[in-house]
Amino acid sequence: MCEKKKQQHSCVLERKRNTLNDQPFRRLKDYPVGVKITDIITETHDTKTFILDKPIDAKPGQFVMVWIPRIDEKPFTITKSGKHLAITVKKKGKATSAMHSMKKGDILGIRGPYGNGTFDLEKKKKIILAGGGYGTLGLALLLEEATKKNIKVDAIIGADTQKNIIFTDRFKKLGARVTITTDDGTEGKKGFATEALEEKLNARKYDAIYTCGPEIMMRYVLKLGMKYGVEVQASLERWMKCGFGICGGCALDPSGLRVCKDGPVFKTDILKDIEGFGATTRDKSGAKVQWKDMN
Amino acid sequence: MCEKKKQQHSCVLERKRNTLNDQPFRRLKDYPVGVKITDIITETHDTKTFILDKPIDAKPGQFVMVWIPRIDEKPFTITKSGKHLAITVKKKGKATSAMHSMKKGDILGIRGPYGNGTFDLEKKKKIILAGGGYGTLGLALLLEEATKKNIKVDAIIGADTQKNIIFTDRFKKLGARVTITTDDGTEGKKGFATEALEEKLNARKYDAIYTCGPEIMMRYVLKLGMKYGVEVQASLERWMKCGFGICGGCALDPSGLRVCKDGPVFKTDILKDIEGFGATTRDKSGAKVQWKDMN
Amino acid sequence: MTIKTSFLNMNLKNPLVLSAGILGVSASTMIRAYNCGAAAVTTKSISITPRQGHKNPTVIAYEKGLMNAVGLSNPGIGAFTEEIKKIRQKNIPLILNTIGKTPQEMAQVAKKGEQAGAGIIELNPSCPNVTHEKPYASDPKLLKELITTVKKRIKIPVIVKLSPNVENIKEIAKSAEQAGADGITAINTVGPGMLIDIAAKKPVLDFKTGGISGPAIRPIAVRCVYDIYETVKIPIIGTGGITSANDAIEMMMAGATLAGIGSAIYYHDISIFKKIAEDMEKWLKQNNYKSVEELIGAAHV
Amino acid sequence: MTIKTSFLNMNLKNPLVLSAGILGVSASTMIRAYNCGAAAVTTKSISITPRQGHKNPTVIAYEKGLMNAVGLSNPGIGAFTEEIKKIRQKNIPLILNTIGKTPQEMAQVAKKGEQAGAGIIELNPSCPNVTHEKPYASDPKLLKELITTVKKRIKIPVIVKLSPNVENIKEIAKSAEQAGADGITAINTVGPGMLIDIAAKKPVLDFKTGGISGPAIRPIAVRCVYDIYETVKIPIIGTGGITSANDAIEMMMAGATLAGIGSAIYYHDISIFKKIAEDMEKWLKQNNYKSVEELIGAAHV
Ligand SMILES: Cc1cc2nc3c(=O)[nH]c(=O)nc-3n(C[C@H](O)[C@H](O)[C@H](O)COP(=O)(O)OP(=O)(O)OC[C@H]3O[C@@H](n4cnc5c(N)ncnc54)[C@H](O)[C@@H]3O)c2cc1C
Ligand SMILES: Cc1cc2nc3c(=O)[nH]c(=O)nc-3n(C[C@H](O)[C@H](O)[C@H](O)COP(=O)(O)OP(=O)(O)OC[C@H]3O[C@@H](n4cnc5c(N)ncnc54)[C@H](O)[C@@H]3O)c2cc1C
Ligand SMILES: Cc1cc2nc3c(=O)[nH]c(=O)nc-3n(C[C@H](O)[C@H](O)[C@H](O)COP(=O)(O)O)c2cc1C
Ligand SMILES: Cc1cc2nc3c(=O)[nH]c(=O)nc-3n(C[C@H](O)[C@H](O)[C@H](O)COP(=O)(O)O)c2cc1C
Ligand code: FES
Ligand code: FES
Repeated sequence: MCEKKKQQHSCVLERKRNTLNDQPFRRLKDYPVGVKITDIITETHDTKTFILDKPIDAKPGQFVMVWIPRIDEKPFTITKSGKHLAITVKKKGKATSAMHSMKKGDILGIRGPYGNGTFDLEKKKKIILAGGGYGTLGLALLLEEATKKNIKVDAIIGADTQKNIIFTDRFKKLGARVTITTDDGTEGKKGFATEALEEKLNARKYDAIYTCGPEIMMRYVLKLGMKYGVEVQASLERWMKCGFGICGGCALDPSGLRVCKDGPVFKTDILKDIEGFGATTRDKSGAKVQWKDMN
Repeated sequence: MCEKKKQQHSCVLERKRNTLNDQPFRRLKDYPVGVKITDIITETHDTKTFILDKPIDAKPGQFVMVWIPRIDEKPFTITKSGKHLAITVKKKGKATSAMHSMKKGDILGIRGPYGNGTFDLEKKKKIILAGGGYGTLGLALLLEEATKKNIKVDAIIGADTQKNIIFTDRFKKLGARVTITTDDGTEGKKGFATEALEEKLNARKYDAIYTCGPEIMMRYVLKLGMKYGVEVQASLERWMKCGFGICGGCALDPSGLRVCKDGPVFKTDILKDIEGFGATTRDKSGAKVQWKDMN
Repeated sequence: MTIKTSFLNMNLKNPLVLSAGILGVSASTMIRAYNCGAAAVTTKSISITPRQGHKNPTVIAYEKGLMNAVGLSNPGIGAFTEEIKKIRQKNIPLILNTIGKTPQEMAQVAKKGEQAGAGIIELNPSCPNVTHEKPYASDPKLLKELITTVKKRIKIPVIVKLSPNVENIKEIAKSAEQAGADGITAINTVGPGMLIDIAAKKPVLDFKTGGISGPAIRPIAVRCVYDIYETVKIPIIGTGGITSANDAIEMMMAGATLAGIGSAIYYHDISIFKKIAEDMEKWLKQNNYKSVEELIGAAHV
Repeated sequence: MTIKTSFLNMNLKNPLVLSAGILGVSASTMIRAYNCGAAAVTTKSISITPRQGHKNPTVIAYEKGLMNAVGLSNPGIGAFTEEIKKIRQKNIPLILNTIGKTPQEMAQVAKKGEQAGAGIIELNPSCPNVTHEKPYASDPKLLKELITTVKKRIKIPVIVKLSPNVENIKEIAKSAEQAGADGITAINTVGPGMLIDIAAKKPVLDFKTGGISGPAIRPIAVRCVYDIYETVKIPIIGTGGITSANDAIEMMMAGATLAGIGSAIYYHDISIFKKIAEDMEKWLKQNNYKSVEELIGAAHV
């Protein structure tokens, strides 16, 4: 009845029934919910980490869809899970440039976490990571989890040149034995990350190789894994619209597996059957294109 | 992937996610779901009990909305809870006549149970029931629960004449001390149920009076309860459309309490303030009318 | 910070109003809604003579919303005058929703309602649950005639409730404004829809089809309000699927001055008004708003 | 008891078909849907030249359904021919959904699709997510012209996908039949709707509005199919909010020959086809049906 004198009777009745949706402010997984940027950290000349006012419980390899109001919505790997979601963004085109000009307190819309195919550490004792370019980001959360599980981790952080090497300190702090490679030799070993990887594989036995980077590099990592009999887990990128498995834009041929929902991480058994792995992808329209024409 | 050779990989993935709604055939509370009549029991010359192929967990006083496809949808008290919902129906007008011509295997649509205001037996040790006419139905589930709780029950079953006396055997089997009254003396005591009630109240101390019957009778029961200082709980009837508290058709003046959702059972504190209790109700259009013009 | 606001001639304790047809058959339930936090209440659609409406089932809930074909049952303005008076005695801001077969009938109901003390008249030319009556709501010309007829007879503001089931709601809203409507309520129920029970093999509602309300239709309501706000200057009551403070704020950002609440009562019962008002106040404070009115149309900037 | 059925020139293992725009961009996902229990698959809407569609967000889920404004992105019939061929190689019944700015464009797409091996052409004159293109779907005359133009060019059956967002779907269905359409698909998405994020104060979808699909719209789909079945003799694919065997049976009882499944994949993933087919079979057996075809239109008796 909600009148004062009868409050007890009526409000007890009503409170009991008021259980369906007690959260006044919607928090949905698949609807972009605007949250504040609480901090921005500059990682390299073209890469920033955004700390967001949103708790998240993510598995290594999972990503979020990030809505930059009025600009676009794009997938980003989760680089920090817990009380504050963090994503790390390389300035590339329109959306990422807009993000780079944002300030603390500005709003980004987040949905996710997405991805059922995540990095799998089960029964692993000694592993090696191979990150290429800003792909190294995609291995950060994995390394954290491996450290928690006392897994021994070797990590190769590769890039074309020194200024694009990222997360070295973070990786070292987490206890990984880090090898740096640059194509031009401006930092660490001169050469490709995959060359350093083969050396390691020759020297030691690993339970698995985890990789994230340009697909052409990951294709080579897969080859090495198969050659040395070590399982490869690779985090893939495709053009994404829905992020939750229905638009079909991110599907792999010929399996029809979707990077957003069945991936983004796949293991050797799936990777080896991907048609055009390292060579082709699909653009926004769904047309098959060469990777080199995308960038 | 759902192909045979890859089934393991794909179907494990998919089964995990397939949790949202595993029940293939909708079972909703507030949507009439067609169920079969599994049995029909003739109770009196004009009253039948329908046993339905639907489990229900009901509190005494609760009712269901029963859809008679293509005819109408009407509220009926639950007279049996558990594996098989039962309702007991007096032939009155169009809907109940249609029901009386139905056979085993025919379909009725059920939604509910409804009613948050139900008969309350808390802390009661010795109680008395007063049923008038087919209103006695409304006390059957209450009596079952009282018996389970070892509460001592006296019951008055009243009607105008012998053939309208109902549930005597059921009440006796459940261990109630039954007094029968008929207005014309064709069975039991001659006179009104309320006269027998006053005799009982004079003779003994009860923790509460539970009543269901014509509203004019319940109004008299309320008076007696107040006179003898015994709490009254009465099950009310109003014209019902939604049954779940939004159409407003069943509201009481001046509190705005709804018989369907806040009731159908109310106690002395509410009953005593109902405007026109025993005299007026509202018809299908929502207009206030005299009870005597409804039947 | 204040969540007090105003709508036409009404000063309101908050921007929440009980929508038509939910609980609005008698004074008692509308007074209860007010006591439970509604700032204003709308009556059930009232006609010149009593209407019995359709047979049951008239209201059901499916997984995502409600569906109803009540058929505009109401006691008629004669008997209803008593209910209006009771509400006015308590000084509760009252919107009288009216229906009728002709503009003249609706004007008559409006006139009687004004005399009994209604604050605003809401014309309902948009109920999908009756047949053989002129569909004013999708014909700008008929709608204009209706509005001018009613406006001529009464002094209190007249608002028009629009149906989302039209091809161009902007056009309809524009002609309502041009005809002199003082405000717009959007939206009435969506569809209609139909549900069939597979055991009985029959449509469930007696009228077979019914209008959809509740959370399912919120995006449609938000879109309509957004479109109407872009088109007209008169204030809007946004209604359709609001069940939380978030939803009410969203509707206001789309352009609504008030947020109408109906089906939410099914989901959270009558105290939902209080809850939403409190949550809105909290959110507005947290986000440094000075007045709830700053929300109106904020998504258009 | 059999759940095998047929639709126009197709013999099908069950009455379930993948709806347009869900997974249908490449052969691989359509083959997967078939392997997961779909009896036939519909492609994404294909145009004569590639379309990039709108920017993201293009698809989101709200509490009760999905909302999308993908903007008909597709690689164009040229590139898509390869995908059609791959599907035909596996003998999977294929419905090619087509869009175009003019009837001639759509006829061209249909012709190329027929040559590549599509079994049926589904015309999509009803997508709400693009502007500045003629709304064939709500204009019976334009619709007729479209159908006759396409019919003249190809031999395989042509079906038309209808929008629920029209004032009289019966009229539209009737003119489609009169123009020679071999079947009807109903419904495309509802609304459109809009959702606003209150922190960003902006409509969430890049196109601002989007079509609603999923459980929220099922009653509208059922009503449309029921109405269309009453009006025409050509077979119907009923699609809209089906997520269970109950829903599929309900849609068939309303008048559908096949049940289209789209958004359910969001709720239950691709194996939902198998699950629904199995559950339907169980239910039909329990209720002594001999063939799934007995369900078609059963609620009209
Ligand atoms: C699962 C996943 C996780 C990702 N995680 C991160 C991350 O943690 N940090 C990060 O900086 N980036 C990440 N990306 C990539 C990120 O989404 C793109 O950098 C971003 O979309 C570029 O947006 P833009 O508007 O700035 O560029 P645009 O202007 O859209 O494009 C710039 C160029 O990049 C190409 N491009 C854009 N998106 C993609 C794509 N999805 N696949 C292939 N080519 C593309 C375009 O074709 C164009 O040539 C991830 C992508 C995926 C699929
Ligand atoms: C909470 C509740 C529980 C009920 N439980 C039972 C029960 O267990 N067994 C049982 O037999 N009946 C019960 N009823 C009454 C039952 O719903 C009516 O008998 C039934 O509606 C009559 O339907 P009809 O179509 O046969 O009659 P109608 O043709 O609709 O009407 C016959 C006459 O009864 C009057 N009437 C119908 N419904 C009502 C009503 N709700 N209130 C007042 N007058 C009415 C009509 O005005 C008319 O004069 C209950 C009613 C309520 C509200
Ligand atoms: C049971 C029910 C009855 C309704 N009756 C009326 C009515 O009589 N007149 C009217 O204008 N709208 C009526 N409506 C529509 C509501 O006022 C409102 O416009 C619609 O339900 C959308 O709001 P909601 O989602 O908050 O319920 C009714 C709605 C419901 C659910
Ligand atoms: C993400 C998405 C994309 C769609 N794309 C198309 C399309 O390209 N062409 C089309 O005719 N329908 C398209 N539709 C509509 C569906 O085919 C279907 O008609 C609608 O979603 C209703 O069915 P559902 O509730 O089962 O999804 C799309 C629907 C969704 C959800
Ligand atoms: S992004 Fe839509 S299916 Fe993966
Ligand atoms: S029957 Fe609708 S409120 Fe009680």
